[in-house]
Amino acid sequence: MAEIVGGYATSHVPAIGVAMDQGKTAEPYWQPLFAGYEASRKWMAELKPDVAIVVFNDHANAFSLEIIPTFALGCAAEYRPADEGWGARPVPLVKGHPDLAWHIAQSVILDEFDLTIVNEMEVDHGLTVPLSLAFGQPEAWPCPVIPLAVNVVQYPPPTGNRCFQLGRAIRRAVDSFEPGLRVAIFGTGGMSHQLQAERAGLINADFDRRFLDLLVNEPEAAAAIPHVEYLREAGSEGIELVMWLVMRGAMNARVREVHRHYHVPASNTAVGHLVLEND
Amino acid sequence: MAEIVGGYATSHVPAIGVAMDQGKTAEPYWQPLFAGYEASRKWMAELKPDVAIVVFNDHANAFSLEIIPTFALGCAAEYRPADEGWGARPVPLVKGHPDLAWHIAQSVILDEFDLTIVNEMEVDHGLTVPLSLAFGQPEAWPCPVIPLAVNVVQYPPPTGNRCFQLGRAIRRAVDSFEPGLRVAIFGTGGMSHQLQAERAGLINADFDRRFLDLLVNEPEAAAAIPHVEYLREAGSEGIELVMWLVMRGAMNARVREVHRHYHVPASNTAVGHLVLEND
Amino acid sequence: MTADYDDIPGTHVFDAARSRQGYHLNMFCMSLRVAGNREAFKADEASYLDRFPMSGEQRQAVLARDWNRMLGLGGNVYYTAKLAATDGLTFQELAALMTGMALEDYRDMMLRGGRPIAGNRSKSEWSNG
Amino acid sequence: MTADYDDIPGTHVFDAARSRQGYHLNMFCMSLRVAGNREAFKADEASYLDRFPMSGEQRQAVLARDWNRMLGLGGNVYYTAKLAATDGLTFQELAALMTGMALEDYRDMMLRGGRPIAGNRSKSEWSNG
Ligand SMILES: [Fe+3]
Ligand SMILES: [Fe+3]
Repeated sequence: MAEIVGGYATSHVPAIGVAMDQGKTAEPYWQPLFAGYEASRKWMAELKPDVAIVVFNDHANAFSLEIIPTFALGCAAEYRPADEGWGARPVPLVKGHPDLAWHIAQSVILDEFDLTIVNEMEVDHGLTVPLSLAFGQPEAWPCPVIPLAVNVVQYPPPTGNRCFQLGRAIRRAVDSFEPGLRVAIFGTGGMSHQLQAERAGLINADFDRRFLDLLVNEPEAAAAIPHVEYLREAGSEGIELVMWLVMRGAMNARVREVHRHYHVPASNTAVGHLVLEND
Repeated sequence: MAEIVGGYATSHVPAIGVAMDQGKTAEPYWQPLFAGYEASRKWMAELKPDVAIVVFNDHANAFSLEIIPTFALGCAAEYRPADEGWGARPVPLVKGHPDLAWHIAQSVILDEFDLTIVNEMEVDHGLTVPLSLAFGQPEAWPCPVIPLAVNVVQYPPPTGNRCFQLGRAIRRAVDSFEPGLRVAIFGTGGMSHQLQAERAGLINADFDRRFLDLLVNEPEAAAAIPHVEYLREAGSEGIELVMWLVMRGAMNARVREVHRHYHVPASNTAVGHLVLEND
Repeated sequence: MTADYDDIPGTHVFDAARSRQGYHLNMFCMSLRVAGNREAFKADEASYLDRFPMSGEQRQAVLARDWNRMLGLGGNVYYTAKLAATDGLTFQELAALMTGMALEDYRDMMLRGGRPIAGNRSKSEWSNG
Repeated sequence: MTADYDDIPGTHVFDAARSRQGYHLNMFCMSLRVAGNREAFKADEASYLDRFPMSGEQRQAVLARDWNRMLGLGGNVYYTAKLAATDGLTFQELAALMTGMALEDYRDMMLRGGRPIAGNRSKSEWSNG
């Protein structure tokens, strides 16, 4: 069987990508944020996964209101970074892993998850910022990527529990794939933030810290958080945190917390970061 | 609450649409087929539903291999008949019912079905042939339509059980909609047929008759039929029958069989037809 | 219809009603992902907007860059951000504009830990404040 | 990898492997949904096919209208039917061609109830037949 060798959760704030692309990571505003990613970048360099499954959301780039998939799994050979209105990020092309992606697609559909299979997709900051944080600024990404895009823009997103259960189904799929492949899984987005209207700028560090604790040690309790609690307590865009539950579902019931980082702010957002290993 | 007032299942063979469009329904080849739809057209005219939910599959027209949704629910105001290569059918524009469609979308997603919401979609013979059979050839369709497109082209389609459970979730959604709306639900596709390769022309009347009996009286048993049994016994395209299970799931556990018709052949296909009322 | 999230102040949850209302407004914004379209829009905003059957109010809100009004008329911030990008605004500048704060004050608030949750959970807290 | 459906004779289940192999072949066929593309293809098949990075074998199968070979190379019949439509074939004519039967014989078989399931369930039945 293939193996899930690590779980990596991080916010995917676009300004983090801009800071890296423009060489500003040592500036006083950014230094404390990036300092919290040094240990995990080393961890990832030692882990050397063969493939990364990246759970993220598209922010009106690959998908518009014409078609809104709840869960879209990328089965393509490659994905171009998207122009989100400011021009595309100067990061490498993202290579896919069609063998494992199609295996997961077939497995989770027969496991009664109603996946959308995607063979043409541009990937936005939701996917590329976590790659930059995890792998730095290489000429080419060190491993292929399987993108899993979750709708969190059009209400309602999938429930936290559904995301957690999809993670468990992905785990079963990986476990049944041919031996030898070492797989990392990323949950991205959050933590508390609101980008819109008069309440923009909301941050709730107490909610975020409790979420980090629950995610590690009581994932079923984290999965039971209703949408309205995310919206009210973590801001209208904080609901992205449901995507961390897909990652958590793919890990063992018990995990080791290898690394944690929490920093406010990055632009409008509270940045959280967790590295997990199976216990 | 809104109410499901009837279930209507039928094959959606494109040649049936051509025969109607070209005025050939009285020809000896076609007459016995269309004779079996007279009683149900009268039933439908008396039923006068306010809206029809039509479960169908797209045949590489609205969707290609670029994006393959397992379940795509149309929430748009209208849908144009598709040009499938022979030119578009000369049938009326299909009007949608965004109020109920969005209500269903929200309800079933929170009910943990991973729907794709679609706001731009052309509809092919899979949807328009059943409308022609049920409503004849009016200037305008007598009621708005909510299309639910199920992937049955790319293996694997959703399991029969998943389709049945989605039907039950749609029922809960309709039951929780504002009062007074009378809803018909269509399951389409099948029955046994194979359109491809050396085994094309396969028909299995015994399988089809058993499926009709099970669907009416033992729907859980029908929902348990595995994909390989459809493929082997009903032909590679006979797997479309899983879509009838969505319709059946939206009806009561016990139903009355109001009408049944079975005829071989329509072009390459065994034609089956059922009309059900809640008991 | 009321929803459990209606009580959250200063927030437009992008639900079915808003998505339907804002469809063409958002699809206009989406078109600005293409560099050529951004140029065409900047060259002649009014005639570019003619391509999209949005309401007069929506059109007015776009031309006036009334960011909160766009959200009130069914806009979603990930879409309207593409209009902001076309104008050369960063996401933080856009956020500050929507709060009515000066950019420097908004930035300072974020550096001090952001807008606190206390007092910002429900509309009743805002009407008293 | 083997699958439970591999034993079904005269049948290509359109699974992941076939979908990946046939991607550009099928996307070529898909392009024929547009009337203008059908015209362009008919005017110059070879140069139209240059737009799609399919394999030489796939290209040859298209030019030769070798319908079963297209399926064997990852084509799906709902896609290849659009090429048949461009040629003016009905779906029944296409089906007959794939069985190797004369159209009249195929049509007669269908009128007599179709190809029977007995003897057509597994490859072993065909190799003995
Ligand atoms: Fe995000
Ligand atoms: Fe069909």
